[in-house]
Amino acid sequence: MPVYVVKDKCDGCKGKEEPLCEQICIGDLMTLNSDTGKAYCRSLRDCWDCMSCTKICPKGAIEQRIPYQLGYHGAKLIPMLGTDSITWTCVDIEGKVERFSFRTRNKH
Amino acid sequence: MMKYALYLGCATPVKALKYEISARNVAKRLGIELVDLPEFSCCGFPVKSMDLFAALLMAARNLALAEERGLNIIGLCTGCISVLAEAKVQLEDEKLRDRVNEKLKMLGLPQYRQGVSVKHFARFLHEDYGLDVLRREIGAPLESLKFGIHYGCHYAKPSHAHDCFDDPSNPASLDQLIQSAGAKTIEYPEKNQCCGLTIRGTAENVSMKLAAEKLEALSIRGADAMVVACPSCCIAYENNQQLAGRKMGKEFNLPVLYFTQVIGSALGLKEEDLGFEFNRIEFHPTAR
Amino acid sequence: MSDINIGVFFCTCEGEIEKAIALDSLAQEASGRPGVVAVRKDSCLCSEHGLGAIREDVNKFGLDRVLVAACSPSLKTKEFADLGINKYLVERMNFREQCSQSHPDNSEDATKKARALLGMSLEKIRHSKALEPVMVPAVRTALVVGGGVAGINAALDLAGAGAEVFLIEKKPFLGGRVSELHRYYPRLCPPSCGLELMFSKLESDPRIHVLTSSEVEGLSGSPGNFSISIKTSSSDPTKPSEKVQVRTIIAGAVILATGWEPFDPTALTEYGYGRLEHVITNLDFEKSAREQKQFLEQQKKTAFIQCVGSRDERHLPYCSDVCCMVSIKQALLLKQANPDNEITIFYNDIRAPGEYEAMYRQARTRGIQFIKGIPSELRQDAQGKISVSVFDLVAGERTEVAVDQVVLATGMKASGGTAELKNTFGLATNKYNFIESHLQCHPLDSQREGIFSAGCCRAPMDVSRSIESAGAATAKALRYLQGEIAVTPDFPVVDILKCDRCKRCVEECPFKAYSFDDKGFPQVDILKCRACGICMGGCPLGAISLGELSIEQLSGMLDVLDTSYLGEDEPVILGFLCKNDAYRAADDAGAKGISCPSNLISIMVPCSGAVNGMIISEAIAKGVDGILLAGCPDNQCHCIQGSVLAKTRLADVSNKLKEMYLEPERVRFASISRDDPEKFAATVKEYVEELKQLGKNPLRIQ
Amino acid sequence: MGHEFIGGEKLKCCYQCGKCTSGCEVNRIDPSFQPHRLLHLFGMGALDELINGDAIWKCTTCFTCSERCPQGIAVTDILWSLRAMAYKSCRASELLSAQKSALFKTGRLYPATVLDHKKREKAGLPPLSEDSSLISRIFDAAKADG
Repeated sequence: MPVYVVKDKCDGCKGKEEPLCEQICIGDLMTLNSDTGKAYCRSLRDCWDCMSCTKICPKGAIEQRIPYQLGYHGAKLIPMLGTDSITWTCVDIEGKVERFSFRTRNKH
Repeated sequence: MMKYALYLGCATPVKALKYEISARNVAKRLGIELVDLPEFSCCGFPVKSMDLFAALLMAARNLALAEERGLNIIGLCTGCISVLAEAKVQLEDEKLRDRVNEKLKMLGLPQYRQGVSVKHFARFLHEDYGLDVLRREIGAPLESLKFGIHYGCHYAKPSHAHDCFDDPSNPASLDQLIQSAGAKTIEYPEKNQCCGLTIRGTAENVSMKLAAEKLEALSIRGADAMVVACPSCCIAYENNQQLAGRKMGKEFNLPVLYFTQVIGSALGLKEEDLGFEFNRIEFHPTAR
Repeated sequence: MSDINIGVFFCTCEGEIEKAIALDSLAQEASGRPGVVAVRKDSCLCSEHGLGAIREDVNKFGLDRVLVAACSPSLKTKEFADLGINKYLVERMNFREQCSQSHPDNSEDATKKARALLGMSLEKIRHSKALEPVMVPAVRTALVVGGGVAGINAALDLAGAGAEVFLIEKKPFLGGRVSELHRYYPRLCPPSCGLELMFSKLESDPRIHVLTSSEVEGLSGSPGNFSISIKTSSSDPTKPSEKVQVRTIIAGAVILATGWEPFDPTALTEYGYGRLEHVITNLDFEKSAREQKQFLEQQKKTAFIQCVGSRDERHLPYCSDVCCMVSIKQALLLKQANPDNEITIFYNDIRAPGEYEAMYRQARTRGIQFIKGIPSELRQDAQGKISVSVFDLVAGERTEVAVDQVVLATGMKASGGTAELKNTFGLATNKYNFIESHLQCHPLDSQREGIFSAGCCRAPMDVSRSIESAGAATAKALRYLQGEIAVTPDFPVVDILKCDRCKRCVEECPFKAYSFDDKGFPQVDILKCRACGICMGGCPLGAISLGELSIEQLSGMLDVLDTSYLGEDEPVILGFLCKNDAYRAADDAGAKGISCPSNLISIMVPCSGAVNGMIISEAIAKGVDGILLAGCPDNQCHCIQGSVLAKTRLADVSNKLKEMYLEPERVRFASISRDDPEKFAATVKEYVEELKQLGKNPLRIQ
Repeated sequence: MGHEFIGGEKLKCCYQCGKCTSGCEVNRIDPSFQPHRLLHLFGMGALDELINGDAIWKCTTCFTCSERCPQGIAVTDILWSLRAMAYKSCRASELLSAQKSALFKTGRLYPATVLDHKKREKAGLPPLSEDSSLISRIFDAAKADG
């Protein structure tokens, strides 16, 4: 269950070419629709759910649908990126919320 | 063949038979099919003084009915056309349109989807039919005649409702239409003045004076007749002519014609097909 | 880290600070912190004595960093910049306005907040870098576009100040609209006199190069070294288009003086311009007066109609500034030429500021009739007389005047030349198509550094004000014409190792200071930059830092912030306050003794748009209960769109919080005017209460 | 008051230049009718004075003022709003009352008499339809919520 771009939030990184999600995607799946100026995943079944794009998106416009092996419908995994930390919010199918903050390696 | 919905309104079919007859025959002669929609009601003009929204609803109803038949509207009364055209502009607002459509649904009527145009017959002849084409059809140009044109306030105003097709302060399209029938038209400063009919019941003196001033201006300038494009204006100048004259201590004898009668004559139509017998002040274009 | 020697200096401000903050205990704590080698308390640090003591310690202990705990950093900037150490290595802590003065009733809390500030500042200063002004070479040549009265004066002033000047004019001759005038006010002298004087000065000055029949084709480069290509057509009318010469000029600064165009009143058909005889515009009047002597002398009745097209939302929604005085001038000229001339001016409001009032008064005493009321229509009789019928608002009745001619007082609109240059130079215009940056604070600047506007391309104005604005624009431009430009080193620096070339900075920069280098990385033109930090706020990777305030510093401050500094149950708010408005309002709150909860710790930012979303997220992740971003009201932002962008970024974080099942209210934007400390204090109070209702940030526990 | 203010949004922008009154044909003949004054009174909230007075019934709705107002104020529409308010507080002019009864009876402003029908038939014109309940249905729909 791959990524989903919320069109209202995505602003195509304003650069009109190669948005951040496109640059970071290890599978070269994310790209920009030049007509709408919004990003999309060009091959959903090839997505590995690595969530790199979800993490990097400055507009919070990319959501991850968690694959069923990890959590059924309703489960969510939401990252929030700081300059040297990341905070994960995990919601399980019963709605239980847990949050974890980590230091990341990209400290200045 | 061009096909349009004919919007008669309230006044024309009762008070202005000569207008209706001449307009129908001119249209027929020029190959324009005018379709009657019996469901058409009052445009909403008088209702504006009671409830603006109800008035808008009435206008929208008429627009929607024509739109359902896939016909654009041609009208004879400048007041009606102005009200319908203004409603069209107001209904460009999506919220208002939704609200109006909801009411139309309640009334069991078709929805209005902004797919209909509204034009006065004179504007149609000027803009769509075309003066050049019209000129080619003229068989009996009225070269010896000189007319004073009265446009009527709602003919080109409010200008935004009429797509600014003519200058609201100095309109010219009717002059050009009459000129293409071979006749001359008179330029006069009072050209834009209102006939005053709408306030005859509330400010009679003003109303009469407005009418009298224009009749006088044209009489002085030697007009053979006044040409109008709206049944209300015609009532003000023709039916009330003697009354207006008496009130102001003047005597007028100025024939009042509809532009369709003039065009019809120039096209070579017979006087009886143009309702000349209904003219209160006798006038025979071909006799002069 | 201990390779840095830090000195911490506390000022009691003659007891003002110490009455609320336990400085001695803070001093003791400070001396135990890593790297701190000198701690000193003084009753007045900004005095010669206090400053001397700091300088002495800098030498004695070999200090690399100086931390000053005293009044607001927006005060005494000059004093604390000169401590024998690079001024960027000196950090100020706002102990007075935003601690002791704003929390006077609860000295315990004031001390607690001061302690938190001390920790953050110690961390911030570790990451400070010594910076020196950057010197950029600049040519001593200026370009003036437009050979009207504003352009000519700008050229003369620039040359007078020692610059080489290229003055280019589209038409084959100089003089602009003023050369079309008969007389100008208030002295009623012929413009030819003034213009000829200017022309001879232009000719005699070897530093001025006049290029007529010339147009700007393109502009590249930066202030100090703009490269401008100019196309000159043959000025010989017998050989048109035979020679088209294109040349490139290197100029340090550009002054635009592209002038105005008269409003065409044919759009107001009711006045019959072009249709009725003897209905003329005020510019037609000038032409006739210039060309025919009898035009003024011949006895006739004249009516002036004011505000034709101006103050009219369908045409020119603004007041055209000059038309009232132009009509009064023309009326006076008619009276002067023939005292029997009868004149009526129909007006809305007569606008005659300053000295011009005397002319208005003179017009009234000379018997010129002023009728308040605007005619709706003009009618002409067979004899050519024009009847003007108007409702006289003062008399409360209708007046009818039959006149021989009507002068329509038409206004000024932005010229076509301005519109062309707007595209060529990438300039911004206001909603009326005049060139503008920030009308009130930077009226002469365009939105591009090094390009200034003078005269009517900026707004409608009369001759004297055009000349005035030319002088002002010259003074502005001179900064770029000194052979060298000193650039304050607070401009942003892009960390290429982090940058992903997403181009957001290029798009969002309000001053178009960014371009790409050959590898596609953004590079800032430090001469075009105004150091607002909007790029730093927008960079999704946190790769951009300002000289004065880096992402590293902000992140470091968050790392050491003790979110329980007021105890477990008190919420903590981190405030990012715009240095122009909100930060100063916060200072004022303290200075005026308006008490403000100590729950807010403020960080001064150059613009609310400089705050990065990642920093906000990080603050929330580290347990801060609420974020307050305070900037100017939208239309007052000096950085044009800073507060607007700040709001969108905040909305993104707020959306994210919602997704995370956190309260979106934990981030908030407030528009705080410079002069509204009450609102600032009230906003903080209200926010503290709201956060108490929300409860602790769940991330704070971890 | 909602939709009664169609076109009147800009009322407050009026800066009393008097162009509406200067160009008003009615004012020329009857000086007591002054559109700029009506706008001023409306802006000041003097609704009672306006609704109870005769002035609002003297406008011919010729649109000249609306057409030329420098602030783009739809003066005619404002007049209509005022009339509608007067109508709702039972202060309608006699003319309007007469028009109303004709409309509600036949759906037409000028009801056709037997003679009119005959004349039309003689002239070969199509018959006229009448709908006695149409206008009241429309008014009910306009009033209905939703």
